[in-house]
Amino acid sequence: MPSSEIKYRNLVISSAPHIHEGRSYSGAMYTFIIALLPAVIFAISRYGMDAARVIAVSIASAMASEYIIQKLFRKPVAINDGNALLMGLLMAFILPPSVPWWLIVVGCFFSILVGKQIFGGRGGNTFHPVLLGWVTLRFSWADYINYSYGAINYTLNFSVEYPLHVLKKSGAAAVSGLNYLDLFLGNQVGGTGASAVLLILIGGLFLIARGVISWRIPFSYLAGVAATASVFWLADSAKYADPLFHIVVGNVMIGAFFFATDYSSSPANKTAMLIFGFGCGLFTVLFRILSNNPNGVFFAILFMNILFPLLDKIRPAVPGKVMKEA
Amino acid sequence: MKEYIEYIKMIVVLSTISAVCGFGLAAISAFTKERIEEQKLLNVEGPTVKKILAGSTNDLIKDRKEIVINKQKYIVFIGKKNGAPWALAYTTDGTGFGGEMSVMIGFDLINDTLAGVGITSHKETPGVGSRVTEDSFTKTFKDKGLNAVFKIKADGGVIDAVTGATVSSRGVCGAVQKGVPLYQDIKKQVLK
Amino acid sequence: MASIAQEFTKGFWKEIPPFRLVLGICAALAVTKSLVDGFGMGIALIFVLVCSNIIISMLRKVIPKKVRLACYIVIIATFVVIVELITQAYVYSLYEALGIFIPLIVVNCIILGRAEAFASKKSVLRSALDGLGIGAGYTLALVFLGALREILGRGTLFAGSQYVINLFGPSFKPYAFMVEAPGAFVCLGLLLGIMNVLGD
Amino acid sequence: MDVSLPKQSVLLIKKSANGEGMPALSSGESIKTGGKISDAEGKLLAYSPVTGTVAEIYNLPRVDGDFTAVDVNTSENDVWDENCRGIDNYFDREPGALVSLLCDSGFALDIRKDERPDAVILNCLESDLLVSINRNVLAEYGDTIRRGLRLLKRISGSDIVIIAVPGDLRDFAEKVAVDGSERIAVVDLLKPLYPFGMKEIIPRALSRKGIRRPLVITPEYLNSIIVFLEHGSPPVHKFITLIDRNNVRINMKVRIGTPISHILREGNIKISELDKLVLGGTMRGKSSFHAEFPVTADIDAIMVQDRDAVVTLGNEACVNCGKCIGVCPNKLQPHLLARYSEFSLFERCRDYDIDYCIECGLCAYVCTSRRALVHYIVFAKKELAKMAKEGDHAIESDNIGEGLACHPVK
Repeated sequence: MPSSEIKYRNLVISSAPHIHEGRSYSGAMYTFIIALLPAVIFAISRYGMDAARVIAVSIASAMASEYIIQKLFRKPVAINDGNALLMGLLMAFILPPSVPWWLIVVGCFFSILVGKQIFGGRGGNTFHPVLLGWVTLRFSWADYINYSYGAINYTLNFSVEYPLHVLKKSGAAAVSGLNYLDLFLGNQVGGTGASAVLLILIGGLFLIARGVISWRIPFSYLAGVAATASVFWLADSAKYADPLFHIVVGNVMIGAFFFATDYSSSPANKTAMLIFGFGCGLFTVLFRILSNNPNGVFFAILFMNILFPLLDKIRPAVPGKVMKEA
Repeated sequence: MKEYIEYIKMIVVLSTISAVCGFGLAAISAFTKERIEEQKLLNVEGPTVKKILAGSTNDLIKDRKEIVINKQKYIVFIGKKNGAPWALAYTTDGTGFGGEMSVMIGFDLINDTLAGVGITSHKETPGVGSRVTEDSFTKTFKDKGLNAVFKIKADGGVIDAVTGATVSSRGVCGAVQKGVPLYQDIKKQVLK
Repeated sequence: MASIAQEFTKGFWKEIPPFRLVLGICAALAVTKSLVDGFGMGIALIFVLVCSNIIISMLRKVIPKKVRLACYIVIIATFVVIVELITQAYVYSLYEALGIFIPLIVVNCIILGRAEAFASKKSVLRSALDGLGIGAGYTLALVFLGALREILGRGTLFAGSQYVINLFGPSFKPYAFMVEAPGAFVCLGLLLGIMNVLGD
Repeated sequence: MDVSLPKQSVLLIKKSANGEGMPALSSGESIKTGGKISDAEGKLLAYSPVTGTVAEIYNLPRVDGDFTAVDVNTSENDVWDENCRGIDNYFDREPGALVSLLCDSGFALDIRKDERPDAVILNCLESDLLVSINRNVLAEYGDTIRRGLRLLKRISGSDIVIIAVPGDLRDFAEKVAVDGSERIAVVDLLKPLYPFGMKEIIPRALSRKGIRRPLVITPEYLNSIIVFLEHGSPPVHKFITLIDRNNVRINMKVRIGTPISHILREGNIKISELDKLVLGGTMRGKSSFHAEFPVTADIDAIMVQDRDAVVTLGNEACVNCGKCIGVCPNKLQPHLLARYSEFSLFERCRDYDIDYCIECGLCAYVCTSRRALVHYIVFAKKELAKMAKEGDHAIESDNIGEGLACHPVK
């Protein structure tokens, strides 16, 4: 029948495949957020309204920044994809509960503008936006985001001395008295939510179980931390802390599961993921031990973020190619 | 032939321009030399001198003397109270962690003691070695007699090293040690 | 053919060096910690640019093509050394603040760029105006960048001169990141982006 | 289920690249079953599956190219064309001559003199998700396929003949593999996973490793080769799976050339606006913009997708999540290929081995950003082919026919 006589003309045309697994980007983002919820509850129960305030301000300013910038850049507004919400939540998690509101706003705005939208928005960021924002805060207001200073005004049943500061100042003997299980359960000073190490770990495992992130980066990260710390520890156990200590304190867990695994700023090839994670762990410990700054996680991740496009060149051989060439 | 003329032209033009520029620069350099030196003294060593020889009533930069000892030239600043010299200061050098450092030593002419020490230029690590420039370190030299052992305590001297900046502290001490023996000669020449 | 006035005014918007031509970025990033530093650098550059443009334009028929770059560099270097000596002798604080960047004016692409692209082809008057305009545009850009970074990073204006103004009072906690080196890149990048949005 | 002969059939004849391929027919002419309906040779050769009179001849664009369509008013009684004769003693002919004879008749067998296949693989896995025709094919054509395997073993010169089947077709495969007391093939049970059924992948899925250059063939295609050799014309029927909007499947035996609208009517499926009609399975099928296309030999399934179930794949930015890399059977980087294609960096696509993409569709299936990855990749491939042609380095496609009962297309 010639096409002029054909009856059904309004059928949908699209390329293959005609089905989809069902996941979406916003779905992944909201899964991230769900994985962080236990730590949110933990933070609010420990620091009360201050934690709620930090989280609320952070989320609100991240989403507002996203909206304003997308309007200004004349891009479709996509604040409901959950990414800005996640960025805000992560920013709140790594700041102490006592930070002033304007600091959070500046940090979030910088994160979204320079960290995310300048690089082209979703999927374009080479660095983790939140960490980029955090770095500028650290350059400018180091005292405000100091975890020890931040915890002074709360009645806590543990020391307000940041374990890594203690390690840096007084050596391994000073931290050997700490109960690692206690630290692991979240009884340590740190970010509003990031100090809940156990809950962060559970959230991370949940993400892996849901298939949102690959196990490769987080576990190679932890392996990198453990391996590097072990080398130092075995060389001089009086001077350097043991690997377990390095894993349970100071943002390693949230860094491994939530920051290093950011889609756009981490490699996608499997081998590259392992190297990336291990590199993050290696540099975390090196920064902690060799630099003046006791906290190495965020700088290590940012540093590896620079390397990731290079690492992503490591790709497996195409099996068909091998076959044809042989 | 034409080629050669071109080459010669190139050589002539470039040489002429270079020569004119060179002579011009030489003239300007000669013209500004004195002023630049003064500015340098005023800005680099001036603040340190003023601090070390605090209490002087004269213009410290203007009242300076150039003194040659062992063929080496020293610029000596003379502090006066009511027209009479009471102290002098000059610069020696030592080696710190980051390289050479210039240390100015002030002497009290009346008691023959150290009036003070100041670091005029250095390349130490900011925040670590650079702490030797702070008053808390330099004031330990003040009022020490000339026979004191200007070494850090770890080396058997009398100076407290800055924690974590042993090498830089050593550098300052070395400069002082180098400077003190010159004092008597310089004093003689200054008061001549 | 562009009118004489245009040779001067183009430097302010159409060909404003760091933003439109993306030239002289090295100095623009390094010396814009405060408005005054930026201004000083700009003035030094105007002097070198105008003088070298005039001389090169005057000599444009004499200089053989094959050795032109060598000649330009000699002339430019001469003026740079003059600037260095003069700032050292008369405005020592500025000399300290600008540091290595005064000698580096020699390799600032703006100057060699204008010499090659403009002064070697146009009349003395036009070249002088071009140098003045481009130099003034560069100064304007540095002043703007310096002011922006100073306001955000220190909360002051005109720091380094005796007219220093504290904009936000003592309770202001400056965004010190902006006066650090990475802040310079971020600021310049944002301004470049804004310039691109605004268009010609 | 057997679909009845429609009143009007549509015969598709693929046009060659230079637009030739008009059939040697005119309106009102009568044609007979098994008769040649095009003058072309080789791949473009076509045979009529029906008897009837030509009603109309026109151009018909399909997603994968331009075709000449011939509407035929069919008659109930098949009359076989008198030129349609089998080849005597074909089994004893010289292998090279047989291969070139098949090629000249429109079949493509990837057997070259210089590079003999090291194994013959009868690929009884389905070509796509939701397709389930091979049970019927093996059940109905078992004897022909056995003869075909013997023939292939002879002309390929390879001792290894493997029948790759999913577990539930084991009995059929065993029947095919054994001829009297002689076993001509080994049966290899595979998990019925996608994309094992693709000829590029199946050698890797086998339990026997180290096969480098296999001859992979589907049972239906093998059947059609034997039918052609024995009767002078390929089979006129095709098995298809009809998939309705609830993914309920009916296997059908259809006369080639039957319009899809006729099949939908017989299968009791209605299609309305904004639904999707897919010719082929869910992963690789091509959507059609109307239902008057005929069944051709390369269609294994017809799927109707409800307007609410239609998946929209778009061009949202890639977020580099790495899912596509994880599923790619050829270990490619589909996200990079698509990005390079999106920004016209086709040469980079080649550097990233785009030629080894088999378009299985798994990357787009898992894509977090729901990007139309396969679409981008296919586009880049076409652009590269165009560039190669323009640069006068036309590359001979070695992608010759597999899986198609050769009638009348290919």
